[in-house]
Amino acid sequence: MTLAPAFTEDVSKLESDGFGTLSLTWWGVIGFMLIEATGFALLFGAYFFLMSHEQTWAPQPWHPPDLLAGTLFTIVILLSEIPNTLAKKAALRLDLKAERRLMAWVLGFGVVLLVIRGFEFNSLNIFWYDNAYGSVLWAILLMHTTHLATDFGDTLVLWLLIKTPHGEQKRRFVDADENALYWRFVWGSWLPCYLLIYWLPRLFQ
Amino acid sequence: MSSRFPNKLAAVALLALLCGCHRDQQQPRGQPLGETVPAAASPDTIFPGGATPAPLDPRAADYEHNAYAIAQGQQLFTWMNCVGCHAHGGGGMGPALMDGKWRYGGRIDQIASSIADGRPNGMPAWRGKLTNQQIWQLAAYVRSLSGQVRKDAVGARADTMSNTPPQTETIRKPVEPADSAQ
Amino acid sequence: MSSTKALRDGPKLTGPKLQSALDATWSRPRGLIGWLSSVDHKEIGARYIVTALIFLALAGAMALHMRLQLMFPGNRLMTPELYDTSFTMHGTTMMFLFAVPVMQGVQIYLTPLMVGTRNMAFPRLTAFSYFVYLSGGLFLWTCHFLGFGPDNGWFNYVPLSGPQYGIGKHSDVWAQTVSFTEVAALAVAVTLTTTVLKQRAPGMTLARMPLFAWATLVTSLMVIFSMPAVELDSILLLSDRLVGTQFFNPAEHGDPLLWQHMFWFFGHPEVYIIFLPATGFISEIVATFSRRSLFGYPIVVLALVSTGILAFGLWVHHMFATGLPRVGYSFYTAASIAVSIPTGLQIFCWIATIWQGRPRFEVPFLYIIAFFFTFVIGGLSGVIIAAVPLDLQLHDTYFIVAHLHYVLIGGSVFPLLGAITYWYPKLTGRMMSPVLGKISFWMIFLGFQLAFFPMHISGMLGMPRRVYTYPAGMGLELPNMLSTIGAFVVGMSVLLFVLNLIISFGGKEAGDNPWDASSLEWATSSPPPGYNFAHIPAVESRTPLWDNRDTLPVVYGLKAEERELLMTSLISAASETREPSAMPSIWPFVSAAALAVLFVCSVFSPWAVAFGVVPLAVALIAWFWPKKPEPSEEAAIA
Amino acid sequence: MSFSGFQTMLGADALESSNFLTLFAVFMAVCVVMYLLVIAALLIGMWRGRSSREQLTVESGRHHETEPAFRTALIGWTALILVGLTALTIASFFTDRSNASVAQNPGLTLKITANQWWWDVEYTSPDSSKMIRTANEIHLPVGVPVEATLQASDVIHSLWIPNLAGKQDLIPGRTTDIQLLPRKIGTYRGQCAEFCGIQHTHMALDVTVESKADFEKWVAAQQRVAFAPTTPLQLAGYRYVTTRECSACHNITGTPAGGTIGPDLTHFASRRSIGAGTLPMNTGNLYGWVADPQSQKPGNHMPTIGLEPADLHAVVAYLETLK
Repeated sequence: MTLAPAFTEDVSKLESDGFGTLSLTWWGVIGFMLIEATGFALLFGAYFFLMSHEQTWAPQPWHPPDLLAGTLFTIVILLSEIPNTLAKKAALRLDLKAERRLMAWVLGFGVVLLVIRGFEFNSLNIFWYDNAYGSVLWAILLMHTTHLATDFGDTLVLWLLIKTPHGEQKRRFVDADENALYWRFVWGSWLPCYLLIYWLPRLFQ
Repeated sequence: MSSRFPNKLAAVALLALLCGCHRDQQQPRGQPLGETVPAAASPDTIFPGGATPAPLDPRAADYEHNAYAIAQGQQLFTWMNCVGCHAHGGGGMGPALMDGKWRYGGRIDQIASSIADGRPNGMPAWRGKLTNQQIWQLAAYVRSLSGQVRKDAVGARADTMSNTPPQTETIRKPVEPADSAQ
Repeated sequence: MSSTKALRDGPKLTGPKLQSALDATWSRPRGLIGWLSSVDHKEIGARYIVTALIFLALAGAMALHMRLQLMFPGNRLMTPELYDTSFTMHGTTMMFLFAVPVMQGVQIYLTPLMVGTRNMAFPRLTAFSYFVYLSGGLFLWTCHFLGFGPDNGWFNYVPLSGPQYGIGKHSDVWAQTVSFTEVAALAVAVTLTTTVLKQRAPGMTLARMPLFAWATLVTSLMVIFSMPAVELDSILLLSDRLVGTQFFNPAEHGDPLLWQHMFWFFGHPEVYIIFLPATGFISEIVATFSRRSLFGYPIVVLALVSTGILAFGLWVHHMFATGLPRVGYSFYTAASIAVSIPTGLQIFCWIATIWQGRPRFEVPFLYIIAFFFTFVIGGLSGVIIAAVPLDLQLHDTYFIVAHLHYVLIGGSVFPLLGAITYWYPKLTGRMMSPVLGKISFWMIFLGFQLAFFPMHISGMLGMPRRVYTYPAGMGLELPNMLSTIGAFVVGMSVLLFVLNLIISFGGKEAGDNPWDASSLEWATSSPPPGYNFAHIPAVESRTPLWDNRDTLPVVYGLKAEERELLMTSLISAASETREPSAMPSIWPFVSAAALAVLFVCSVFSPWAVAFGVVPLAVALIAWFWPKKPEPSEEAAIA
Repeated sequence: MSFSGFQTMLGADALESSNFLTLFAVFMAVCVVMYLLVIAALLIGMWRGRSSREQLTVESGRHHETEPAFRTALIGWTALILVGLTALTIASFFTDRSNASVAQNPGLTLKITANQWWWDVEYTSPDSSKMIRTANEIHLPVGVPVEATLQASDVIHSLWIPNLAGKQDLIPGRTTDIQLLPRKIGTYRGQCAEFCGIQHTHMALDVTVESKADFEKWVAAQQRVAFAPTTPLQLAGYRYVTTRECSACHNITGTPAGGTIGPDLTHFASRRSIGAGTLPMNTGNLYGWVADPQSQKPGNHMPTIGLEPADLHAVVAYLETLK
């Protein structure tokens, strides 16, 4: 005895594929960013927990991590926000040609960043099996590297997709917009990592 | 289903699963009571070149890649103060155990007989101080120091100061008898 | 794109013609490939529930085996190794493979129906999560039968599970199983949160949402913030055991308590993640069988939210005996006692609803009565062990085993059994037999008391947890004998319940709304069609079906030839946009298989993480890549 | 089924365990009252539903209405819960303070190190010649506050003597402590309460609370060096134990056996149990244990040596002299 429908509102006029909070995948990206942010927060918590046990943080003998690679990485990743923001605006304007060019720029920055990250690993001056300090340093760096690499992969796939005829659909611009949002999370989560790896132990010397 | 399923990885997983089943077998009792180390495997059966060494002792299979035996051996290595002469495998008064050189043979039964009967230049005989099962467990651990043991049967580190790279990272050293001229 | 040309539901296209068009759009290909590529939340939810119940039976059988071992002192039925791996598998399977997945399974099945939408927000992600969960369960039990299942307890404390004392691959298997189940649970939590927030029927404001949907929202947010803790914990343990990092090595600046802090930061919210959905079941069942809307709706919602928040501040009460500073303990005593206040208010509101209504004593309602009798004992024993001086005596004894079973079985499994009986007609279109239902109810209720109440006594008589035997002469013989008998009565009642489930496939026809309930899932047919609602309903009150007896207000205008659902605003649920919904695809299954290979092989060699990522990336790209080249709107990643 | 309560938290034989009982009684009283209230409300609520009175249900079209009395009832219930729980929290804090008072001036200090599946007990004292080392057993003078510092050498254990006090974990890399103030003379049993491996079940320790005089006598006995063997059988046992496998792990003060891995056997025969509470101490059990410890306590670190019968008789004869 399914109830007879009483028609009240016609929703066919509503547009489809909205940006930001009007898109389901935007909420999905926010959900995953929450999960990863909790992961980062817990890893920082572990860092401070291990630190709280030591008389001198960065247990001796301690060779401070070289600042060059890390600082260079931080500068370049912050600069990468410029093409990223422009790409986000282009997506909102549904400007496909600009989007393809700017996303290429973001990918270029991504490659440079991945190369610098390679140097960062051996500028830590410690192995992951030396002590808990070394382990947690490597853990923070590796965790951020997985985020950097996966987002680079996402951007690359999206870039290849918008070069195909699929690029004309509005859906792709919504994806590009959310991809740019996630890139902000990647460099946003790097800043505390940078401080904990490179600067906090130096404060205690 | 059209999938580029990596068969190689699946095969590895299946193999790892199957051969895992006896890796963890715990034998608290060890071999039957009254068993002794075969007298035949004494140092003089080892001579350079030519003649083949004695056939491998059947018990080797129970100890060589058995995680429980290696872990007990690691504990005994510390308890019986082997560290005093051999350090953590790097050697000190006693010879290094992590390199591939074995003056009295690198096979597990030869190492067991080195422990049981002792060796000149200061290696004490542990027969009578340790049971045969403990001697074989020590031999299994000593073999793992030079990377001879499968990586999934070895613990990466001990709950002690980290003195060597993780055992799961040690590269397998080729086993070659040292020149007996020393 | 011209929207006029597309066929849309509405006054001109309704009834059987519309239903046949929607059936074609929302059906999936037949056969094994079709089964593996299904994205229908009803199919995935049912699979979650059935798989979780199978794991319940497996873990339950192990519990009976352990009870036989503990029937009398000095028993040699089980070797110590078998007993250790049995209680570990029992705990791990019950917590990670039964409790959370079954609650999420019911949430996946019911949430779209209750909030009035056609599918989950991310259908393919839900399918992916089921296959990851299934492979995690298979991995754990395969390793158990191959002889290296986990054997250090469901909490796997370091250094016993560390590289030196955790011999062989036992602890790695535990840690990797946790990785599987957490990935699955987190994925489901994200998609449930988005569904509840953005896909409610127009007019279903936050104040009109069913309480089960509120419980789903709060539980999913708790999953998002708590499960990364155990995921990270098991990754740190795996790296300690595989590549020799020093996180938990006390000799190299590490700390065994880091494990406990991170595990219980997840551990305590986990038990509320298992309990809160049950409060959702209770609110729905009490309202329906008291024939009235729930008393104090805002109180219950605030109680849910405050329980969810407070749960994150209690974890140290699991560590009262570890010698941390006493001042800190006093804070956690107060917080642990305070967390019982919101639940006390919920109980008040349920009883007030019964008091002002006219209760009908059907089987689901019986389970809720059993909940009151059982859970309140568990809650009060919880208040007792929240006090430090009491917990120092009671911690890690059978008093705690009694408490946890009272709050988990009494608090979650009883309402779950009531919920299964209550929503079974909606899932299958048939009623469960009330006679068999009542017999299995009384058996499980009385069997439970016989099994677990004596454990309070054996705990206070000095029996610690996780001992495979106990000496004679301590007075433990009688309580353990009673517990064993009770456990077998519970075992038989579960068998009877499963029998009832199976034979009721041929039971009485149920129709759309057999219980004359008030929420939206009873507005569609039983079992619901692939698209759930021909027209998306519009809601004007908390009890839509009681306030619209003959006609159901609906909105119209969604496409019939493409999978489309309606998105509404966060608070007031006003219609916002039409969002395409994902088509069935095999790639979530392939991605789950690739992830499973990566996880399993990384237990044996860390290089598997590097090599395993390649097939995983390929599968994910194929999952994301849109299919039809012509420019019609096509769902992307969903 | 003799019930002598030697390992139960219901035996208030020390300050902390009697505090536990009084606080437990207070909590139980409040909880039982609350439970009866909830169940009574539930039963009355269900019974009212059967009466003919018109209820606020969907059948009567009033399913959204509520009786105003429930608003005040709700506020009353919340107040009742808050008052009850606050009272319990305060009671808990006061008990905490009373328990902590034991720690002020310990008359006796111990150092307990937990190993996989046995307890290493040391009576520390500034004069090292007075120090005692024993295993799986503690003797305490009644009425004297005791402070034990706790350490673990391998995994996490938990020292729990229910008749005397709550449990405290022993964690590798950390030092925790436990305070005891025994009040009643008697023999009790404690057990490890944190899962620590395959033989977690058989990791108990015997606790004897005795008068000050008896305690002094026991301490004097423990400080003595091991007795010398007298009969030829004991001499053969002595020769085996101090030269063969036993000396690798066990220490017998005054003999060449100096192993520190296993329990100290200097006064082994004076203890009440063998194998950390696995078997009560008598000749038959001693034979069974020495011949094959793996069958009594499978998986523990004492290997089965496979002694010849003659050696077995000699070893047991010698061990029984170590009073």
